[in-house]
Amino acid sequence: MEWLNDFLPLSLERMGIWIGAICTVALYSILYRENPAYRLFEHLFIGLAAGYSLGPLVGDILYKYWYLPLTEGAWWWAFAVPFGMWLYFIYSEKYGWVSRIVIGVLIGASAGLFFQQFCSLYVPQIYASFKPIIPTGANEGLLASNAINNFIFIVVLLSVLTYFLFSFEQRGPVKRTAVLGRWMLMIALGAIFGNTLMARMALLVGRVYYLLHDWLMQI
Amino acid sequence: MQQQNIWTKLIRVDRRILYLILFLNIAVFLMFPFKMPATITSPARGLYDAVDSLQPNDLVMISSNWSASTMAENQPQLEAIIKHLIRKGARFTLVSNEAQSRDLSKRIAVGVTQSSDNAEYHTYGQKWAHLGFVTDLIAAIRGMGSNLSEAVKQDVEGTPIDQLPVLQGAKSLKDYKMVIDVTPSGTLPYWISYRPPNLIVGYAPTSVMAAEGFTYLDSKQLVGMITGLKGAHEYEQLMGETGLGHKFINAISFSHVLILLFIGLGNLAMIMARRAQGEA
Amino acid sequence: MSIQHAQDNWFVAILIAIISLFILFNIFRARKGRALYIRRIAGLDAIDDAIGRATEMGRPILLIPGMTAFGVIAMQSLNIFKYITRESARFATPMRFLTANPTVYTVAQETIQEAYQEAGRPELYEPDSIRFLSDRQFAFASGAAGLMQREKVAANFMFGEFFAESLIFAETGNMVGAIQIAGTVSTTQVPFFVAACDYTIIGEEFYATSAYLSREPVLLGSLVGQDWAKILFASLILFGSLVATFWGTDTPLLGVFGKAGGWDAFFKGEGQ
Amino acid sequence: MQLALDMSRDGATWMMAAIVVLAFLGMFGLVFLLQMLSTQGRRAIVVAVTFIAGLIFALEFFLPAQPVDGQDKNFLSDPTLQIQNFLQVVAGMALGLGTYGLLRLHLRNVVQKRAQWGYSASLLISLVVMGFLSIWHSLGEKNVEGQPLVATNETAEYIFSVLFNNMIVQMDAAMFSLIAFYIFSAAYRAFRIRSIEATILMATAMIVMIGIVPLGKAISEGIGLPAELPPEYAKEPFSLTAILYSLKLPTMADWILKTLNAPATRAIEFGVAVGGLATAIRLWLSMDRGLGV
Repeated sequence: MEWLNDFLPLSLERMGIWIGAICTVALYSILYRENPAYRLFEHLFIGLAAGYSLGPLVGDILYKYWYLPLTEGAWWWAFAVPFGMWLYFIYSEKYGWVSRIVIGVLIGASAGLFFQQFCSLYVPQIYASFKPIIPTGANEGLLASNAINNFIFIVVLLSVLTYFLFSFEQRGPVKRTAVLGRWMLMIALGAIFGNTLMARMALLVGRVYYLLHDWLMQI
Repeated sequence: MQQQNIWTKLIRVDRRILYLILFLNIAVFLMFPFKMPATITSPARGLYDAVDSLQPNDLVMISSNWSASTMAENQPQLEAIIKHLIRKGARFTLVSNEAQSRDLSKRIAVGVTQSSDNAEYHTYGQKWAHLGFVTDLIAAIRGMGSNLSEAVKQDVEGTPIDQLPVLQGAKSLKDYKMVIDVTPSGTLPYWISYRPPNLIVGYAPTSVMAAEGFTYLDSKQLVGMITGLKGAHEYEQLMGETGLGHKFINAISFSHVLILLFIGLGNLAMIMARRAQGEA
Repeated sequence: MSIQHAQDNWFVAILIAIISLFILFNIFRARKGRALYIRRIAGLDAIDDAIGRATEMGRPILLIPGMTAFGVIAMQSLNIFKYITRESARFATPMRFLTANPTVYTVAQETIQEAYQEAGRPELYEPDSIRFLSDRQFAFASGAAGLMQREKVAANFMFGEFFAESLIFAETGNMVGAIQIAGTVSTTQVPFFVAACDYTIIGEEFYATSAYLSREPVLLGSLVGQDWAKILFASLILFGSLVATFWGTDTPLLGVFGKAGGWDAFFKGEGQ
Repeated sequence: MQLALDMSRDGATWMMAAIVVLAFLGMFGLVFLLQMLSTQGRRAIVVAVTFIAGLIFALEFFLPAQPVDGQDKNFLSDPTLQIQNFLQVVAGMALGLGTYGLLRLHLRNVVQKRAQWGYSASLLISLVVMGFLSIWHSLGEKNVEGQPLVATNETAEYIFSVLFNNMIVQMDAAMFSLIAFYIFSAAYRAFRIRSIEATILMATAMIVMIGIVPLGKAISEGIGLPAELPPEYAKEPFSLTAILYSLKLPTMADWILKTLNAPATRAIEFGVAVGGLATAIRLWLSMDRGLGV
């Protein structure tokens, strides 16, 4: 019965592992059906997570980005908190519109930042799509097979782009290209699905390993 | 009334039976491991070569943004990369965009550096440091790009940035050679968009994020990538090490087979049930 | 190299200017009363059916923008949810709105309330039906899954940016027999929605949704401008690939179109 | 409370406290002034602040910049960084609002003893306990001139770490791994030869699924396909060995990912980029009807 002694939550470390295992099993129970154990741990989870977020809010945001600059003499930072608190007027019928000023600033900023994202993230991909599609003398070392792949690359890219045209009726060759685009889209989605599977299985493997190795000490 | 033959039953199989089969499948393969070699993919080699060509004391930023839920994938990756950096004698700093990841990645870095033969890494702050948790990654990258000590202020242990031995002579991200993003979420575009231009970018995503990585590999905005647990497994093989990656790969392989099997079975059932219906 | 300012390749500024012109010009045209066409988007027509079914069954509909951070995408989701809420309010079908982002939560309070007002049923608006559960991905997912199971939602609308948790929503919804319509810009999550939902709105269709549903001239005009922009993209890629084929991929001219530093390299002969 | 503690350390910071109080009074006084505006005036203000906020970031990007400390900067670069930090604080206030909403809902459940109120009570208790410990922990980590900002307590730290590492972290991982089960049931149900599209989706998924695991390589080589690309590949890309090599499951999976998935994903991204840009422009110029005043 040595195993039982090791297994039972008789030390702080074992207790921690037991807690983790109970949490895991309780949440897994939703696979069978919704039940009181799942419900309890779901509520605990949300409560703990919501409580936890307050720490970084106070310690990292309010202290680091508000209090520290203030102590360094940047007095205008004093306005950040009351300005943010204008959001709280949202519950007031009379003053509710004031919160829209804050929301407006947030919207404006995210819209303004989008320009840089657009330019640095997406525009270079236009350049990256310039591919030689026939092996000519202009590109040294370009194999016929590479050229075929490049050609397919361009065809797929353009056909999927065609599928995403909305503002006119798709007829004739455009329609056929769009259908091809839709099929290519399905290939891409299938590939993502197949490629993702591994990550998800890895997570489950990690969890099963925790249950079997850390908790039950069987492997 | 058509009798419930085996095929119609199979089509409408209770999903809980599927769940149980999957669970058992993984448990069995974890309990009885055997060895299977990995194919080295070109993105993995790209990252390995990039790290391998670092000079001693080159500075590398590791952006570690994962939490316990993707531990199975990101931990083997981070461990492999840190081991490699130590082997090259490079200096490195970590930064986290996830509060939880700060503690986790520090714990792992401490573990790996402590168990290495290179004594230089045993003291925190000497060859490596953790710069802590940043809430807004865009602001942090832009800030660190112009002035490290202003943007981060202090490291995870509260030491002011300019007093850290590891960062002597480094004023901003510009003085780094490379950034490696170990991540389960969409943080890569931010590094690509807002980093100083001289920094090369390596990527260690979970398998699911890898699909997005190919676009950047193709456009050379990424120097290399290791994909999830499989990538960590490849990286371990390139380094000639054996780590956690080896243990998990079989259970995963055969869960894939199981799913393929059931997709086949489901289709067979559908065809047979249709045929039976046609006959009736 | 990356593009941090427009000067890293002035082409980006020109491109943005052209696309903005396309969009603004077409919005202007649409406002002048020009009728604009929009192709059918399967799935969006099903929204009304889904609401109708929820009404018949007397069960709530569920709106999830997921983990969408506050910004351009979130505003688009809220626009779509506003439409759905307005329709459901007409039949007094209860709704739940679950978000993992506190700022989205704040703005949603306003938007949803407005939707009820526009539907002429302001008395039906209930602040508690809009819920912020947690900003933690899987705490949020556990809460959403629990709520779906307990309230047996009849229709499940997921619009916004999604991450791994997408399948938890979609499979749980499938389990309780909800009609599910999802729309997302997160390419990596589309396959899971396709597998588990009745209809899936993919990529830019997400941005076309509000135009499709509301048929507002501004949105329709904008959509035409977006089409012009895509045609411009396609033409550039074709042109660039031909140049790459016959003059080589290293031709400096190609760098102008999006390579950081490519503009100066071509026009000033720098950086070569 | 924390603020007051620090104040006593340094008398000069009384000044700061005064500034903060003034800022609060000023900002809330401003609300009453703004309240006097007509509906049109209110709308104009919202439109204007939205436009200005966007303009600052847009100009920072579009205006020429000069290298400063190795980083290209213009006169707006540093201010935009400050503004982003400022907006983080503002967005942080929204978290307060979200937490308040959560508290209100569950407090009401408990007070009115609604059905299942026990669960709400457990949520409230865990929220309050964890919130308190988390703030304590977070402030205890910070230090000022070598002194911790707040004295930490060992027991409290221990409870915090149990709640965090043994509960939150474990439940995160448990929920995340549930997806593996769901992916199985979804694939089983959805991947059927029903239509051309469904079949394409299924076939690609199956090839990639098996091609990316080591087993795919083992199977392909088991049926006699070559392990390596022949060295003369560059000269004869269509030799028999090369063709056989390309029939291997890992090669096919890789080819699908690079030659079919990558351009399709890129096309989706282009669409998303253009759609996002259009939405950004409309929001910036307040052209969307979504948020009128």
